[in-house]
Amino acid sequence: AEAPTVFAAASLKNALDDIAGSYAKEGKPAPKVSYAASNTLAKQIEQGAPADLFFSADLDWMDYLAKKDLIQPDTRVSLLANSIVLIAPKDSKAEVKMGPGLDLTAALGTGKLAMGNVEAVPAGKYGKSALEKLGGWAGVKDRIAQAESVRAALLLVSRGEAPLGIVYATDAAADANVKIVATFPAESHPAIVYPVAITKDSRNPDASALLAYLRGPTAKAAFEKQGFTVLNRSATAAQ
Amino acid sequence: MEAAFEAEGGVTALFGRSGSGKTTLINVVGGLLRPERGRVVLDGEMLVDTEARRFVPPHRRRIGYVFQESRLFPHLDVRANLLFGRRLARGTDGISFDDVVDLLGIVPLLARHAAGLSGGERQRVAIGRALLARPRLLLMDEPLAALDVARKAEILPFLERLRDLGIPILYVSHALSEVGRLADRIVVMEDGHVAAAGPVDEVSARLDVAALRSAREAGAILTARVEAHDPGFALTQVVTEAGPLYVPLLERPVGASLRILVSARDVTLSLYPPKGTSALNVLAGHVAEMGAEVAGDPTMEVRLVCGGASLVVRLTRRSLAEMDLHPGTSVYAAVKSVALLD
Amino acid sequence: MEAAFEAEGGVTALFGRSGSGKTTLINVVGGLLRPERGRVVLDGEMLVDTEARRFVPPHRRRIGYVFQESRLFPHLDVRANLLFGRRLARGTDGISFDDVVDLLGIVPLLARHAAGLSGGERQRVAIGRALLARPRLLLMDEPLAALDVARKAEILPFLERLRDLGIPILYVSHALSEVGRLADRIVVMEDGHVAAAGPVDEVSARLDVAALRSAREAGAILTARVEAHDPGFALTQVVTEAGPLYVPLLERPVGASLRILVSARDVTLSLYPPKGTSALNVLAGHVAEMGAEVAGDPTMEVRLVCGGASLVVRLTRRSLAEMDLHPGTSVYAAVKSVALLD
Amino acid sequence: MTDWLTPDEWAALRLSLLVAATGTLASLPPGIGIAYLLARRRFWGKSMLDMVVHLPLVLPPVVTGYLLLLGFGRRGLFGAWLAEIGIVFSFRWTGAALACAVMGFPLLVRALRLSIEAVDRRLEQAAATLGANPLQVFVRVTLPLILPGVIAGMVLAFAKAMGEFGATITFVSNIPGETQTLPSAIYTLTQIPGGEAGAMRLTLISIIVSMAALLMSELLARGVARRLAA
Amino acid sequence: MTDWLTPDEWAALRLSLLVAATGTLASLPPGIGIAYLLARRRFWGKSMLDMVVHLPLVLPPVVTGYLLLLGFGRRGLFGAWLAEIGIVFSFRWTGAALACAVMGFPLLVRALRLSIEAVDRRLEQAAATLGANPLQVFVRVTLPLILPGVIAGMVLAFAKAMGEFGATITFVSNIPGETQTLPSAIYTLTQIPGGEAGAMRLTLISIIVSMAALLMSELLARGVARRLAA
Ligand SMILES: Nc1ncnc2c1ncn2[C@@H]1O[C@H](COP(=O)(O)OP(=O)(O)OP(=O)(O)O)[C@@H](O)[C@H]1O
Ligand SMILES: Nc1ncnc2c1ncn2[C@@H]1O[C@H](COP(=O)(O)OP(=O)(O)OP(=O)(O)O)[C@@H](O)[C@H]1O
Ligand code: MOO
Ligand SMILES: [Mg+2]
Ligand SMILES: [Mg+2]
Repeated sequence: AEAPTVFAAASLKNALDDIAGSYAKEGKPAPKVSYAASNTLAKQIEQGAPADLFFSADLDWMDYLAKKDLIQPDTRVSLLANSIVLIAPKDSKAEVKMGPGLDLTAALGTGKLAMGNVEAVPAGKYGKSALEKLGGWAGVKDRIAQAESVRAALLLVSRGEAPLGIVYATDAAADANVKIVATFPAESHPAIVYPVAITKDSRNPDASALLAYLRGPTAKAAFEKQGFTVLNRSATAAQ
Repeated sequence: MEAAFEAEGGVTALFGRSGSGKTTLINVVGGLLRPERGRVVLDGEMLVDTEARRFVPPHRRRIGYVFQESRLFPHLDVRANLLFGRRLARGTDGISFDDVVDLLGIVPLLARHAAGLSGGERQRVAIGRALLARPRLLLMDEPLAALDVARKAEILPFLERLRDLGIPILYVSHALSEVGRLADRIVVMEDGHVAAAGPVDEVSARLDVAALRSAREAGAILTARVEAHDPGFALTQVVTEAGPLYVPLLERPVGASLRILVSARDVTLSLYPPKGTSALNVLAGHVAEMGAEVAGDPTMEVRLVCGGASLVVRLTRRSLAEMDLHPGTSVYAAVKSVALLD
Repeated sequence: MEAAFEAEGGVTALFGRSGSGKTTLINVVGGLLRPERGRVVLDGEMLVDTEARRFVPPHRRRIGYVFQESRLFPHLDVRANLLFGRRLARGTDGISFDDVVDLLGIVPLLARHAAGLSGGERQRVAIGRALLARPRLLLMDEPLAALDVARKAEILPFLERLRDLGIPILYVSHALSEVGRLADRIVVMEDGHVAAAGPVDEVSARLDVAALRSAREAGAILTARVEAHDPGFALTQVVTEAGPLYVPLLERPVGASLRILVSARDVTLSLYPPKGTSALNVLAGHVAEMGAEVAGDPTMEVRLVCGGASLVVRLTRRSLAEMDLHPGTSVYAAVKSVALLD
Repeated sequence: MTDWLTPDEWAALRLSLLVAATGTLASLPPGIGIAYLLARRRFWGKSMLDMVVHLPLVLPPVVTGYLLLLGFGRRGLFGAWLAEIGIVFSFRWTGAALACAVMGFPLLVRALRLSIEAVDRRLEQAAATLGANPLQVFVRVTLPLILPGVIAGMVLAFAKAMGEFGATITFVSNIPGETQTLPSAIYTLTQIPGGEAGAMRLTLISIIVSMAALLMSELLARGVARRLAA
Repeated sequence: MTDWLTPDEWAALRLSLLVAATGTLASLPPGIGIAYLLARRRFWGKSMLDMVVHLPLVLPPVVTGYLLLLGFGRRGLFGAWLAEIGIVFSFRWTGAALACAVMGFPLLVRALRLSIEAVDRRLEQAAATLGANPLQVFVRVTLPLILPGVIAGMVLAFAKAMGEFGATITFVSNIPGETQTLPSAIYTLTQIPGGEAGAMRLTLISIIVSMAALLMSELLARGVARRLAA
């Protein structure tokens, strides 16, 4: 059978490449994975892209397709969760008391707070709502360097351009030049969820087998190795 | 700019001072300029007629053009430049490639690139290129100006042969001597209009055309017939309406007709038949017309009638006074034969 | 290419057939080409010395250059072209702008763009541009080839004035007559080397220089001194070593010295003193040297000695035979005065 | 060799070369045509044409890619129509080539136009008097004279194609072996933790390829220049 | 006017114009210098220089932005040193201008180089014989003759600057009023569900600005051409 095609958020590349490798080792047709920004992939699927699975980095773009009836709702799963953390260059002396009344202004000094774009990049959106919830938003909202991706935000901190940044725990763990100053409490922001679903137009019979494998134990180990929390929760609709 | 003239085959010389409109005129003929008003007819074919809104584009005119500034193709070598138009022209008639390159002395240049050529070399290649395209009419804008006299003397007979092959030529030049023996008709331009036009012997003997006079090259052009050859002295005797003349040996059969220029300045007048002189050619005649006296100019032109033809002579006003010349005076005109074919 | 010659002020004419290396040579002098070996010295200043690895760049040489292809700046109008070098040259001496444009007849062109000019107009602007840069030496590569005879005749006296102002000129031309009265020295090039070089009267009377002979422009150049003026007939009488001569009226004081060209073809020989002729100037002398006979050429050259100077005469071999000329034969040379300053 | 590139990366390299070469070559004929029009003719809508040609430069590449998706996607305006006659761009390498061609087009056209404007038209006139019709004049005189511009334009377009990913990834996605070009692969690697090393490796390869193309073009151009000037 | 643009969008437009104009103008002098070297001189490392100039074209913009960050960031190789003499790029509009200048540089240099190569060197020789030293020759002859190339190169660089965001956003991020240029704003909008309308509006504005620049350049070029040919 023809290998299924997966449209996946770029941040999943490490884990999915591993999983695809072991999937192929079991004699199954190795899936082709197209990595790009979730919004790009969603719009391509809307235009008839030959994707069998869509693996989004946030709920919004999955909902976008669901509303247009372009995924099979019964196959949708919220597979992974992640958390966001406050980071600083590894030689930084910055200390921050995480919790309500959070104030980053002192730690920032004259510097900027690096984040993904607070309207477009998922990590940026989560970071903004956490700051709002904890009361630190007003103090920093004019001092944010919004990057085009969470990776770019990480880079800004890693290069010492910005004294503080907000990124995923998974990214922070992989960069030796930054240290985690604090982790945002899970209840301070909407659940950071990576949903996956089979597309409406998928004609590939192997798609559901691949989806099942993604929910299986081998995949779980691979996701966890990259720092994700595996939820594996079926969800029918978005809120 | 206004110009009206007719040229029926043969060579038409276009004279005029710098900036008088010669290049502009032949650009119109070649189709590189659209006239505001006017008509251009070639071989009975209407090429341009502004009233009928007709304009035949240059590439359909088959009019060869040797430009004042050569315009060789810099991306091609000399051979490819020469063959550019050859390939486009259908048919196999016309002059052969070998003849052309031999005559123009460009055989050693064939593999060279256009950019490395000397001024004279460029111009010779441009002449060859235009000829090889088998034109119905050839426009030549001062083609020989950059050449030395010897090279000119070699190329002129070749152009003569072209004329005899039936290719009409419109020839821009500053030197009457250059086209003297070539041209059938002369068109003299002044300030963008035609000052004089007509058969070469008529126009060249006119004393009133300022452009000719100022050219200091005035002269008369005579039609001649080959009478006899004298290979020992390398001379040919020809007969003109003005009388018999010796010219350098010609490769023409007895009976052939040709044209020769007798420059006004090459004629010496005397009242008595000269004796023991190196002037081979002496013609008897009488003064027919006296030119205008120009303040500050020591010379004047005089038109003689010798037999049935006119000669123009330029001489000093002082000589004129000393010899007491008037219309009707009988004179002997000594012409150095070497001047005939210059 | 090999060339060795010296030129000490005044005008040096560079002769030679197309492709003989004239442009190449003056490019070396102007600094546009680096010679493989050689030296160039101007006013005692070493401009190029390949052994000492010296090479003064062109902009520091102050050598004006009138190119064979004019090279006007297309982005400037005529006035700006003319003033290009003017602004760069320090000092206020030299010819005035107004004088130059007046003389060259380019006043009506000043506001025009270079691209719209006729061939002769371009060349005149190029001459003006080079002059106005106040050069120490002027290189001119066939500057007058594109001009009509009348315009040439106007510009030549101007160049003469430049020479008299002390600007040396290296002048490439195909026409001996053009530089006859201008040049002090002649360098004849053949196939990339110097065939003859020396004072103009010496070289021009040599019968062995093929390039001169083939130029059909051979002649002798005489040094003359103004003796008297005759404004009535617009003539000036000068005295040469060969005898007295009439030339067109000169604007030179009595006693001034000048040079005149007596073209070989403008001299008529006779064994007896001519009478009642239009030839004003008759010089007595004897045959000194006979040139070589060339198969197929009806003419031959003969060198006369008239007084203390040489004259070259070209006449037909037939006349030679008829007159029975030999070295030592006494003859009379009739020279049409109009030929002197052509 | 194979050691330092994964099969997917090899595929990306091969694909990038194919896409860049195809895009560059395919855009040459229309590029020459449009450059000629812009350089030589006056017509109604000329400014408009000029603008459209420049658009891919002005727009963020993502927007260009999005517009291509709307126009040439399976359900797009032209895409649907072209699909009927068998030309499919969407999510094929041909689409990547189209994206590259479009992105490189303004660079190509400008170089060509600049060269055409510099051609001495008196040489074209001379060719016409020798009997060459306008097409022959163009092929035998104009084209050889603008070869330096053709080479320059193609180098720019090729280099751009080797670096282009914004429009490509948006238009045809990033499917390994199908539409994943070298720059898309590099981009993906910059988006994941620990991807930098891989990104740098691929970047080096991309530089080497472009360097080779550039050197080749310089040699070609030198040959042409020698022919034109010596 | 103000109705259809938010204050942030106004700021983005103003900033884009500032950044594009500054980047283009600032890159002109070094662009002319390097184009001259590439067109006229032979020297060791010429191919290398040529390659470096083309690099921003070959590299994905994000990589270029990354390299700029490494070089000109606060702790970058040159950045740290420049900061000492008061020149700071990071998170400033000057950094955006630098990114645009770098991205447009290959386009500018190519256009200039092509024009310089087309200059008739015999005219430069003529100027030298008239006493002009090499600098005067360049300023009074070469430069006026390559004006069409200067204009073409600046148009390309300006247009590119109006569309560039990959390198800009990576290098100096996306700070409204400081480094958020029009294309950054557009990009952000394309990332938001339902952002298309806003993106299209900003895109239109960007097109209008570039169109105006293009028209102006064509008028200028026509004037220059008339001066050169008439
Ligand atoms: N495009 C133009 N714009 C304005 N005037 C022009 C243009 N082209 C030619 N002229 C003028 O028209 C006149 C005639 O030019 P043309 O080139 O026909 O002269 P010509 O007789 O060939 O002169 P020459 O013997 O010097 O080559 C000149 O004064 C020239 O300056
Ligand atoms: N770059 C070059 N490469 C090869 N040959 C050259 C180059 N430049 C000049 N020549 C040759 O050197 C010879 C001398 O050229 P030059 O231009 O000096 O001649 P010239 O005496 O000025 O001739 P003309 O009177 O025709 O202008 C010519 O045969 C020419 O073809
Ligand atoms: O136009 Mo880009 O920012 O080089 O892909
Ligand atoms: Mg003319
Ligand atoms: Mg020459």
